[in-house]
Amino acid sequence: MASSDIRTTFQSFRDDIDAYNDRRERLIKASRDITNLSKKTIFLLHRLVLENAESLDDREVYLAAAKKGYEKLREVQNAYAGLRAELEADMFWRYERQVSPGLQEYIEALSFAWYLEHGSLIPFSEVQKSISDSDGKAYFPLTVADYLLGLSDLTGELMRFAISGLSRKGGRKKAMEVCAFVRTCKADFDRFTPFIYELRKKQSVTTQSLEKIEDTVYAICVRSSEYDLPPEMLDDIVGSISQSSRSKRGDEDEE
Amino acid sequence: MASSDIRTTFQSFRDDIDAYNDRRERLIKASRDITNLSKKTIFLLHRLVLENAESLDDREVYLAAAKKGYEKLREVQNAYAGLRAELEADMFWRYERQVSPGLQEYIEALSFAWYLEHGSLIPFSEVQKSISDSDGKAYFPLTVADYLLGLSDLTGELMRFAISGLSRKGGRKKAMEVCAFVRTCKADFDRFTPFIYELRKKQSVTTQSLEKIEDTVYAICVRSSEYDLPPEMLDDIVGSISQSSRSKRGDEDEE
Amino acid sequence: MDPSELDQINAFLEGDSELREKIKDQVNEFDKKARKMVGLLNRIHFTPTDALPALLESVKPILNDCQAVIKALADSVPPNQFWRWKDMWSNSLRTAVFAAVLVEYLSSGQLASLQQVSEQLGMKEEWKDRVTLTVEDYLQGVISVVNELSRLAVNSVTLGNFDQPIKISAFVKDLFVGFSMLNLKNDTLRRRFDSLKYDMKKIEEVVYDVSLRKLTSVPTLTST
Amino acid sequence: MDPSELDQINAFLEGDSELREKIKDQVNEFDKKARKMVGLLNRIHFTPTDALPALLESVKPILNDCQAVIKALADSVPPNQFWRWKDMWSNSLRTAVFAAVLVEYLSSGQLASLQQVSEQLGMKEEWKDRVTLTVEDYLQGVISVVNELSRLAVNSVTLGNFDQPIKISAFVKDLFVGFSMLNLKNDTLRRRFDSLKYDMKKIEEVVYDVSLRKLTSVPTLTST
Amino acid sequence: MDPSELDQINAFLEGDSELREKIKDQVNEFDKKARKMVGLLNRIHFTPTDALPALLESVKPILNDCQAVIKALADSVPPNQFWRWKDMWSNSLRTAVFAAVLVEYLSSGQLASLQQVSEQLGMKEEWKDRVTLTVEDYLQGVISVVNELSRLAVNSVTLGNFDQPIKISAFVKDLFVGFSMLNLKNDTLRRRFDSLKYDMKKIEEVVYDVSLRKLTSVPTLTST
Amino acid sequence: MDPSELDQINAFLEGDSELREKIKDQVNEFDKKARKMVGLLNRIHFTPTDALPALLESVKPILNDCQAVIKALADSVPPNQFWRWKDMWSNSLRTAVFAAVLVEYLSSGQLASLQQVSEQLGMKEEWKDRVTLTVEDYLQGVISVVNELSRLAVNSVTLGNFDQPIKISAFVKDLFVGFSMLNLKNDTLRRRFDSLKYDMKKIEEVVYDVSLRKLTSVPTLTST
Amino acid sequence: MDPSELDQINAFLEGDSELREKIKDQVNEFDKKARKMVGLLNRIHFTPTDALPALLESVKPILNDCQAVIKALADSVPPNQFWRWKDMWSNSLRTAVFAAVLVEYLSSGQLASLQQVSEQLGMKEEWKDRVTLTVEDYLQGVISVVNELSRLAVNSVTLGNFDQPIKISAFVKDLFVGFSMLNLKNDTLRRRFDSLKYDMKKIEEVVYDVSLRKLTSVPTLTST
Amino acid sequence: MDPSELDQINAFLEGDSELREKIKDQVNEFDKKARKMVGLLNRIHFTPTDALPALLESVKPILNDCQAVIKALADSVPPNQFWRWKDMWSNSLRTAVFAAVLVEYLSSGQLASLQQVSEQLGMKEEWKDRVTLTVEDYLQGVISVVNELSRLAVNSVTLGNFDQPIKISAFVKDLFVGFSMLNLKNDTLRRRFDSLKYDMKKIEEVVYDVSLRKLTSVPTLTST
Ligand SMILES: [Mn+2]
Ligand SMILES: [Mn+2]
Repeated sequence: MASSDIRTTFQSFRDDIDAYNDRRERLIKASRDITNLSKKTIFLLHRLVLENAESLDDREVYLAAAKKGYEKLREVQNAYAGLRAELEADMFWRYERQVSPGLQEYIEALSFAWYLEHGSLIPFSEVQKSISDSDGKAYFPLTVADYLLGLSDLTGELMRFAISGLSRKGGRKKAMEVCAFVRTCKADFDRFTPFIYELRKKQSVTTQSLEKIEDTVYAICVRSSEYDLPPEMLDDIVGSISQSSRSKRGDEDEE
Repeated sequence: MASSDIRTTFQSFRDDIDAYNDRRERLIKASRDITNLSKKTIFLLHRLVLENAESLDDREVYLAAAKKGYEKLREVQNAYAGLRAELEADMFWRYERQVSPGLQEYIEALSFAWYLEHGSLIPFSEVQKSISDSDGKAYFPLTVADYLLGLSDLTGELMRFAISGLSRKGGRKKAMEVCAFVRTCKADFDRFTPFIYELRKKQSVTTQSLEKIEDTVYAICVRSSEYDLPPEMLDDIVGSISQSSRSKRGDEDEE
Repeated sequence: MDPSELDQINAFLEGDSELREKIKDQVNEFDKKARKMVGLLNRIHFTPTDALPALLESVKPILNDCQAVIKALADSVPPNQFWRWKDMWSNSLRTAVFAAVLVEYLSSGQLASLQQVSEQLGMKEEWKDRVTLTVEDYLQGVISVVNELSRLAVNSVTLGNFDQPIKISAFVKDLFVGFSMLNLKNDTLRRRFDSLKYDMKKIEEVVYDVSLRKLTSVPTLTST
Repeated sequence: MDPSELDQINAFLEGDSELREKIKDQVNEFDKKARKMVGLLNRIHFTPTDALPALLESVKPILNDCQAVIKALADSVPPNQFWRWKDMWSNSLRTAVFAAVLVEYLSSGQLASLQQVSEQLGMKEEWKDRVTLTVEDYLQGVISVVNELSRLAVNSVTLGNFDQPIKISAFVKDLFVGFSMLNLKNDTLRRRFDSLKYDMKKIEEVVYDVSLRKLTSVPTLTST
Repeated sequence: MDPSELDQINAFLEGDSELREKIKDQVNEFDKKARKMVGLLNRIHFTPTDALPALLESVKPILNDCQAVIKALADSVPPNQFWRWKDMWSNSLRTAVFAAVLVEYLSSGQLASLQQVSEQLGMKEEWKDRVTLTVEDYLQGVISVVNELSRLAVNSVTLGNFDQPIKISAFVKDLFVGFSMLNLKNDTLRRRFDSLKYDMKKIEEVVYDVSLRKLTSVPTLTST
Repeated sequence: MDPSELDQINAFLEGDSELREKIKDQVNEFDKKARKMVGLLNRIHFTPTDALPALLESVKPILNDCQAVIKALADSVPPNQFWRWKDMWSNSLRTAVFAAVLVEYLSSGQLASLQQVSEQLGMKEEWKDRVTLTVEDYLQGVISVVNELSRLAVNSVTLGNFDQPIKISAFVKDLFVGFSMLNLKNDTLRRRFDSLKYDMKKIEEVVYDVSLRKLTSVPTLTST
Repeated sequence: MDPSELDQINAFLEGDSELREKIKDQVNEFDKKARKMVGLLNRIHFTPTDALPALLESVKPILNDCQAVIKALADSVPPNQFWRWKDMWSNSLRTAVFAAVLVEYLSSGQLASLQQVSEQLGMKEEWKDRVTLTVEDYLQGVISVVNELSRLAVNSVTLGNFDQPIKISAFVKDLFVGFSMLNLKNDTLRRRFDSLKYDMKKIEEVVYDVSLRKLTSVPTLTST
Repeated sequence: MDPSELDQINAFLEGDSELREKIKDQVNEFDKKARKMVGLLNRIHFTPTDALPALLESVKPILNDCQAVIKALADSVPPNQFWRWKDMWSNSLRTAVFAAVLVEYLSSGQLASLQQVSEQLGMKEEWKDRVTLTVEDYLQGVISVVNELSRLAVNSVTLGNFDQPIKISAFVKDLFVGFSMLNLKNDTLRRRFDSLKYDMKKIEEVVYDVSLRKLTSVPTLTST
C-alpha cells in the first residue's frame, strides 16, 4: 500500500472505530439508565412494603407493591425494545460487557417484585418473555449467566427486606420464611459456581446475607423462647406499646 | 477423642510442625549463604575481568578469572554436600521453594565462569555433576526448571560484562560475540516458556538485556563506519590517548 | 522565561502552600472542638435522665465556638475555592453536624433540619463559594446520630429509663422511612444508610424486652 | 545450547506436562465428590436433630468413594514426588477431611484423629512418598469444621436445640487449646487459626444468650 | 428453583463448557504455529540482507497452515457467537497478522491490507459471525510489526545496511500518521499506539546517526 | 577510591546484615514467650472466678522470663540504634504489655502504669537508646486488654459471675474517657481507639442484659 | 423528615449526575480538538524548515475553535464550582496549552506567557470561578513542549537544519534555569520537571554531535 | 486512668508531633540550599573552563551554610533518635554530598572521602546519635556525581575543552573499579551502581570521538 492508500485505509478504520464507539456509548448510557430505573424500582419496593407497615394484610401489601414494581419496570422493557436494533445478531455478544450490568440489575428488580407476588424464584422463561415482543420474539438472547447473576443479587435485597421488616406486624415470621428461601437459593446456585466465575464471588455475598438473616432469626427465637409466648401475641404486645408511645409523640408534634 | 487425647495429639502435631520449621529455617539460612557466595563470585568474576583490563591476552584473563570463580564456588558445593541429608528422598520437593533461589544463583555464577572458560552454555549434566559426590551420586536431583532459570539470569550478567568491558582492549569485538551468544540463548529458551511460567518473566528481562547489548554494538558499528578504520587500530589510538592522559593524572597525584 | 512572570508564578506557588498550611491549622482547631463535643456527648450513655439537660447545655457553648472557627475558615478560603479545600474539613464538619443534631434531638425530640444546623454553625449565605454545609455532610452527620441512639436505647434501660428506647424507636423509624425516600447513588452514603437497619433492629429488640418485661415481670410500671 | 540437549530437555518437559494433565483430571473427579459432600452437609443448618443421623448416613458412601480417586492419584504420582504435586489436590483433600471430621463429630461428639481420617480415605502407608495426609491438611480441615460449627450453634438454637451450642462450645474450646499449643509461623494456618477466635466469640455469645435466659439444662463447661 | 429448570440450566452450562474446551484445543494448535513463526522471524535481526528472502520464504508455509486451524475454529463456533469467544484466540490471531504483515513488508516494502491478510489466513466472508479479522486485531498486529522494526533499524545498521533504517522510518511515519487519524478511546489500542512514539523516536535516532555521519545515499524523507 | 576506605565500607555493609540475623533470633525467643502467655490468658474465658488467681500466678513467671530476653536484645542493639530496629520486636513487646496489664487488672482491678509495666519487663533506664517501652507500644497493649475484656464480660455471665461485667464496664468507661482526652495524631493508634467503641457497646449490652434481669447486686455506674 | 426537605435533597442528588454527563460530553469535544492539534504538530518532525510556517498556520484555526468549547464548558459549570470539575478537562486543557506554546515558539522563538495563552484560548476573567487556566496546567503544557523539542532537535539534523538544535538548546536551557528557580512542592510537577533533565541531555548530545563535526555556523551558547 | 499519667502521655504525644513539625521546617530549609547548589552546579554544562573556578567558588558559601542547618537539625533531634528521623533529610543530605564531591572533583581532580565530606558539612562526632553521614548516603551522592560527569564530558567538548572527557574517563573508571570491590546487597545502591556502566559507556564514546578527531581533523592538537 502506498502512503496515500494508507491514509484512505485508515480513514475507513476511523469510521469503523467511531461507529463502534458511538454504539458503545449509546449502549452504556442506555444501560446506565436501566440500572438507575431498576435500582429505583428496588428502592420503591422496599419503601412500599415499609410504608404500609400498619396495613392489615401482608399479601395485599406485597401484591400491591409488586404491581407498582412491574409498572415501573415497563419503562425498562420499553428501553430494551428500543435497543433491539443495536443488539441484533452477533451484536449482543459484542456489547455484552456494556449490556450485562444493567440487565442484571433489571433481573434483580424483576425477581424481587416476582418474589413479593409469588414467594418464589422467577423462572428463566419469564425473564426472557419480559424482554420479548408481543409475538414472543426476544429483543436479544438472555444468557444463563446474566439470569443467575441477577438472581444472586436478589438475596442481598431479601436480606434488607427481612431485617428492615422485622418491626412490621408478622415481620418475625416473614424473616424466617426469607431465611429458608435464601438458603435454598444458595444451595441451588452452588451447583453452577464451577461454570460461572463471577457467581463464585457473588455466592460469598449471598452466604454473608444468609448468615445475617440467620442471626436475625436466631435473635427472634432466643427472645420468644425466654418469654414462651406465641409470636403473634408478642407482636401485639410490642405493637400496642410502641403505638401508644408513637401517638403520644404525635401529640407533642402538634404543639 | 477426649479432651486429654486432643492435648496429646496436638503435642505430637507441635513436634511435627516444629521439626518442619526448624529444617526449613536451616535450609533458608543455608540457601541465603549460598546466594551470597554465588553473588560474590559473580562480582569477583566481573572484577577480575575489569582489573586486568590492560593485560595482553583475553583468553588468559578469562581463564584465570574462571579458575578463581570455580575455586570460590567449591564452598557452595561443600555446603550442598552438607545439606545432602536434609534433602533426601521426597524432602527436596518439600523444601524446593527454600532451596531454589540459592540454587539458581549458584547456577548463574557457575555458568558465568563456564562461559568465560568455554564461551558456551554449561550443559545440564555438568551442573548436576558439580553437586554430586565423587561417585557421581547427586546430593539431590537437579530440576530442569532450576537449570533453565539459573541460565536465564546469566544473560543479565553477560550484558553487564559486555557493556562495562567496552573500554578494554578488544572489548568492542567481545561485545559483538556476547550479542550473538545472548541472542541464541533467548531463542533456545523461547521454546521452553510454555512449560515454565517463571521463565516467561525472565525472558522479557533477557530481551531487555539483549536490546541493551544490541544498542551498544550498534553504537560501535556506527562509529567505526564513520572513521572507516579497522577496530583494532581504533582501539590502539583511543587506548594510547587515554593512557597518556591517565599517566599525566598519575603525576598530578604525586604532588 | 520572563523574570517578572517567574516571580509571579513563584509567588503564586508559595502562596498556595502557605494557604494549605493555614487551612490545616484551622481544621486542627475545628477538629479539637469536634472531638471535645464527642467526648462530652459520650457521657449521655451513663448520665441519668434528669442530669441530661445539664450535660447538653455544656455542649452548646462549644457548638457556638465552632462558628468562630468556621468563620476563620471562610475568611481563609479564597473566593470560589470551596470545592478545592472541602475535603480537608468535612470530617470535622460532619462531627459538628452530629453534635448539633444529637443535642437538638435529646433536647426537643426533633430532627434539626439542614437549614437549622447550618445556622447554628454560623454558616453565612454569602460564603457559599468558600464554606457551606452540603447535603452529603448533613446526611452523614444524621446517620451518625442514629448509630449513637441505638447505643443509647440500650444504656438508658440500664439507667432505668424505659421510655427512652420507645421514643428513640419511633424517631429512628421515621428517619429510616425518610432516608428510603432518597434515591441514593453515592456509594458511601448508601452503605451507611444500609447500616441503619441494624440500628433499627437493635432498638427493636430493646423495645421488645422492655415491653414484655413491663407486662410479665414488672407489671406495676406502665408507660406515662 | 547443544541441539541434542535441547531436544532432551524438551522431551522431559513435555512428559511433565502430560503428567500434570493426568493428575488434574483425577483431581477434578476428587473435587466433584468433595463438593457433593459439602452440598449435603450444608443441610445440617436446617435439619432437625432427629433427622440428622439419616443425613450423615447419606454422606458416608461418598466419603468411601473418595478412596478410589485417591488410589488413582497415588498410582499417577512418581516416587518421592508427593511434595511436588500435592498443591493440586490439597483443596479437595481438605474438604474431604472436613466432611469426615464433621460427620464424626455430629455422630459421636468426638474428634476424628488424623489416623482415623487417613484410614477412612483409604490412604496406604506404602504411598506416603506419593499421596498422604499431612498434619497441615488435617488441621485445615479441622478448622473448617469449627467455622461450620459456629454457624451451627446459631442455627441449632433456631431449631429449638439449646444444648447443641453448649456441646459445641466445649468441643471447640478443647480444639482451641490444642491449636494454641502449636508454634505457627505467619502462614495460612496461622491466619486461619486467628480466624478461629471469631468463631469462638460467636459461639460464646450464643452460649451466653442461652444460659442468661436459662434455656438449657446442660451445665456450661469450665476449665479443668 | 424448579428441579427441571435446575437440570436444564445445568445441561446448558455443561454444553457450554465442553464447547470452551474444544475451542481451547484448537487455539492451542493455532498458538503453536504462531510461536513457530515468531521464532523464525526473530532471525531477521541477524540475517544479512541477501539471506532475508530465503528466511521469509520459510515462514510462508506456516502462514498457510494457519488456514486449516482457523477453519476448524469457524466450524466449532455457533452462529452469531464470534464476539463471545474471540478473546480466546485473538492473541494467536494477532501474532499471525504480525507475521503476515512483517513478511509482506520485508518482501515488498508494502503494508499488507486487512483484506489481504484476511485472505492469506483463509478467512471466509460467510463465517463472519463466527471467525473474522477485526480492525482491532489487524491494528494490534501492525503495531507489533512497528515494535519489531524499531529493533530492526538498530540491528540492520550493525549488519552494515545503512539504508534500511531510512526506509523503515518512512514506512513507520506513514503508519503513524494513519494511526493519529483514529479516535482511540483509553483502551489497549490507545496505550499501544502511545508506545509507538517510543519506536518512532528510536528509529529517528538511528536515522539521525546514519545521516549525521553521511553513511547513506538514500535521501531522508520529508512530509509531502 | 582509597583501598582502606573501601575495606571499611565493605566491613560496614557486611556487619549490618549479621546484626539483623542476631536480633531476629532473639525476637523469635521473645515471641515464643509472648505467645505462651497469650495461650494461658485465653483460659480466663472459661476459668471460674475462684480459680482465676492460680491461673494468673502461672503467667507471672513467664512475664519475668521476658526480662532475660529483653536484656539480650539490649545487649545486641548497638548504642543509639533503638529506632532503627524497634519495629522488629514491637509486636512481641506489645503482647507482653498486654499480658502484664491484663494480669494486673484481674489481680487488683487497677490499670498498670507505663512505669510499672516497664519495670516488670526489666527495662533499664541506661538502655533507653537501645531498648525501651514507648508510649505507643504501651497504649497498643492497653487497647488489646480492652478487646479481651469485652469478651470476658460475655463469658463471665456464662460462668455465673454477674458482677464482673459491671466492674469491667466501669474500668473500660474510665479508660475510654482517658483515651478521648489524648490528642491522637498517630493514625494506627487512633484507628484502634476508634475500635474501642465496639468493645464498649458489647460490654454495655451485657450490662443491659444483666441489669434488665436484675441478676446483679452491684449498682450500675452513672457519671459523677 | 420533612417531605419538602426530602424532595429538595432528592432533586439535588439527581441534578448532580446529569451535570456530570453534560460536562463529560463537552470535554469529549475539547479532547477531539486537542488530539487533532497533536496529530498535526507531530508533522514538525518531518517537515522541512521552509514548510513549517504553513503547517503552523493550519493549527491556529483549531486553537481558535477551542474558544467555543471552553465557553460551552464555562456555561455549563455552576458558579464557584471550578475546583469541583476541573480534573475532568485538565488533560485536554494542558494539551491545548502545549499546542499554543509550541506554535508560538516555532513561529517567533518566544515563550508564550500564561496570560497570552489564556487569551488565545478565549478565557474570560469573569469565568474564573468556573473555567480558568491555572499555573499548574500552564507549566505542565510548557514541560510537554520541552519533551517535544528534544525530539525535534534530533529530527531537524536529519532534515539538514543544523542550527535548530543550537537554538532549541538555548531556549530549553533558559526554561530550565527558570524552572529551577521555582519552589515546586507539587509532586507531579516536580517529577515532570526532573524528567526535563533527560530532554536537556539529549539536546546537548545533538549539539555535541553537530559542533564536533563543525556543521553549524551559529556559535554554541555559553553562560553569561 | 491516673490523671497525672494521662497528662504525661498527652504531653509526650504533643511534643512528638511538634518535634516532627520542627524537623520538617529545618529539612525544608536544608532542601532549599541543596536545590540552590544543584541549580548553580547545573551551569557547569555551559560554563567555559576558565570561568569554572569562579562558579565553584559561588557554590562553596552555600555548602558552608549547610553546616548551620545541619547543626540546627542536630539540636532538634533528641539524643539517640538519629534512626527515627533520618529518612526525612536523607534526600537533601545526599544532594549536599553530591555538591561537595562534585565541587572537590572539579577543583582538585580528587574524590572527597566520606570523612572529608562529613567535615565539610560540619558534622560533629558527638552528634552521631542524632545526625551523621552514613555510608549509604555518601555512596548515593558519589553515584550522582558520576551521572553528572557523563553529561559534562559531552558538554565540555561542545565548549571546546577536549581534555576534560579524558580526565573524567580516568576518574570514573577508577570509581567504577572501586564500587565493584564492594559487596553490595542493598537493592537501591546496587541498582544505581549498575547504572554507572552506561555513564562509562557514554564517556567512552566521547573519548573515542575526541581521540579520533584529534588525529583526523584536529591533528595539531596533541595531548599534553
Ligand atoms: Mn442490590
Ligand atoms: Mn544476576
